[in-house]
Amino acid sequence: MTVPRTPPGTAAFCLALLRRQLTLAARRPIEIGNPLLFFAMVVALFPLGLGPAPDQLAGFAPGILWIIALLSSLLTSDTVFRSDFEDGSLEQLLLAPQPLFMSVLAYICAHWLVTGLLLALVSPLFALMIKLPAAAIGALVASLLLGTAVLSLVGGIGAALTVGLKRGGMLISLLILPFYMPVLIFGSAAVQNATLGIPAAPYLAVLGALLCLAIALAPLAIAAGLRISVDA
Amino acid sequence: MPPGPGGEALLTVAALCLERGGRELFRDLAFAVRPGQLVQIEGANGAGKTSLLRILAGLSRYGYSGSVARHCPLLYLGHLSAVKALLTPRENLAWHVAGESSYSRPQIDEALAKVGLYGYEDVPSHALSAGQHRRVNLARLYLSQCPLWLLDEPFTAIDKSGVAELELLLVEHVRRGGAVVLTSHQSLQVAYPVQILSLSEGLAA
Amino acid sequence: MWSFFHKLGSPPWLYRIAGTILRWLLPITLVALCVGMTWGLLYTAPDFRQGNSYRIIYIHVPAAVVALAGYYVMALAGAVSLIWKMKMADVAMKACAPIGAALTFIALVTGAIWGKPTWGTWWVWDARITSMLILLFLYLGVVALYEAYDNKEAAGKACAVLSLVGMVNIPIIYKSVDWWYSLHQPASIKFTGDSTIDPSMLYPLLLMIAAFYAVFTCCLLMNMRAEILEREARTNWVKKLALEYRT
Amino acid sequence: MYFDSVEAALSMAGHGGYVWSAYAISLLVVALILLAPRRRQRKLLRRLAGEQKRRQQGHTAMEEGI
Repeated sequence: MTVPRTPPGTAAFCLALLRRQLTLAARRPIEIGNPLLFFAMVVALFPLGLGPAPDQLAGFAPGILWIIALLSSLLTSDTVFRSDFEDGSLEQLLLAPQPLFMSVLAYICAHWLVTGLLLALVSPLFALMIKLPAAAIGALVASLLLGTAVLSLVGGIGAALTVGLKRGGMLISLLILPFYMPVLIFGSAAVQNATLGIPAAPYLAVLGALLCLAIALAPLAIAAGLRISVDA
Repeated sequence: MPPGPGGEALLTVAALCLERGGRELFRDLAFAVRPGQLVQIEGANGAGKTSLLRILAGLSRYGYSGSVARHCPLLYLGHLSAVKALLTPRENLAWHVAGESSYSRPQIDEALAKVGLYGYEDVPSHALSAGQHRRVNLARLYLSQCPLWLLDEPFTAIDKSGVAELELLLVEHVRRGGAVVLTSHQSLQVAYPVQILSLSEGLAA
Repeated sequence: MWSFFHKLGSPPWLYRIAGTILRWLLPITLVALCVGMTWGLLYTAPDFRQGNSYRIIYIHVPAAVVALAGYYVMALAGAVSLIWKMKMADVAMKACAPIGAALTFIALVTGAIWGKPTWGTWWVWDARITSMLILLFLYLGVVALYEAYDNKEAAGKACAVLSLVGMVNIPIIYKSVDWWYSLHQPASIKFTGDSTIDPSMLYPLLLMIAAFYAVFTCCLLMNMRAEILEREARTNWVKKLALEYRT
Repeated sequence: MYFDSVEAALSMAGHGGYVWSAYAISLLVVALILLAPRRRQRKLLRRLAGEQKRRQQGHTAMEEGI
């Protein structure tokens, strides 16, 4: 008889999950590149639609950058659980002895690392392209770092609720876009303020508060949504 | 003589009724699974075998009435193999989402060798066949320490020798004091008493 | 007490009691609605600033108030259905969404019509109107999610989760939209001071709010009755009911 | 009544169109949401009654040995 093995602790399990998700993402680099490419292309659309006048672009830049970041996060959130649902991994995850709350956080964290974090890091490049004043770039990166994490968490709720549906793609946008609005308001306000030379810190603080709330509550909804989707 | 079933129940089911689409699949199902029991669920297509197994595993949480009590960790293998095509068999087992245990590399390699995947440890799974995917999944049985196994059609897409090995493994598991509940269309060729749970008649001895 | 809850979970009992309540509530609702509307339309003095167009307040405000309250009713029913697995709470939750969406729609349309003579434009990105628009999206999201599921029991649970998420989010959305509006508010548009409302205008407003609550309740009960029948279509009591209906 | 005549009530000093159309649309929507469940219920009951009628006919047909 072999020595009985105990299940790994929650932290170890979540780290393994995180590593698994990141490895999966790294093996399909095009999926990581897609949101960034989307970001670049939509940024190019705005001068075409609004005209190339730098002043005009600069005025809209905070809102434009934030809306594109929001859309690229939205477009990728559908995939967070889908492949795991289709190959049966999700069932196994639900049966794991570790709390689902934490494992779901690991999934969302992996999603944020390959979308939100990268978006925030490359955003200064696009910001310069549409003439965002250089003074606001710090605020842009900081607000995107905080805000996209909230977007990933909220997007996870939509993903969990629609993962069992064959045509979930459009539905997920209808479900979660209303919940994205506060993040958009505070995120773009932070950047807007920075362009005017007003401190952006208060809005970043609000985004941080939203993030805390989302970390505390969103995994509950995601876990419930996954249980329903696997059962349906 | 194999050790007879006995000891504390690993799983108890009471007054279980299931209705799907206005049709009653089973009603007032009551049984207990004890260490040393090898239970095969039988029934025609659509009799509710998979539904019952999912209820036992805890994946189905509503739509039925009655109670299911699980007293030990369990391992559930469903229709889907839960094998990620982008990961190698070794990675699939090392980072398995079921979170049963953290296995060492030799343990994983040994289990993979036992299911006939020696030499395939580092091949990306998308290069493997459907049967090999099933085998990666079955390797979990060699690693598992869970006393209770719930297996949904474990013999699907497995070749003849694989079936024989799997049957041996199941018997070994129940002899060690584990229990197995499985659904299958073929009858088991094992030197061990198999209890048949027929979904039209209730539990037969 | 417990037996009452037990009865609430019983479809035939709920169906019957809802019918009894409706027999009384429906006429009262219609009378209150007619009286309130006539009162507001014909028997109150016009506002000294907005003239007669302010009479729209007697439907705009009640619709908005009840639409918002309806979301909370829906979310609470969803919570009950998730926590206690009560099927009838599921039914109630599902029945709320279309009514809430319709009331939100009324509030938005009357708001737009009111805006034309008051602000000179049909649509203003005002904090409250924007919030109502988002509320409409939230309701439609619930309806869309319910329709997308084939398994109606799972659909109920999924919508319950979604409406609970919405309940947590509504205050955040409202506050953020409010704040966003104060940030961008052009100085020219400001239509509500801290003026107190005259009692002669307040009483019909209160009556209309009560009437809209009653409309909501009636619709809720009727929707629930229809939904119960649909879900219980194979049971004997519904078959008996169908027989009685034929004769 | 506040207004002197029906015409005055209809025109409401120029705002009549807005006020009356707002009330009309609201009444229409309220009527719709009040009638929709009733229609749904009637339709369902009629369908169920029809099903039973068919089944009864089937039974009598069998009893008569046709």
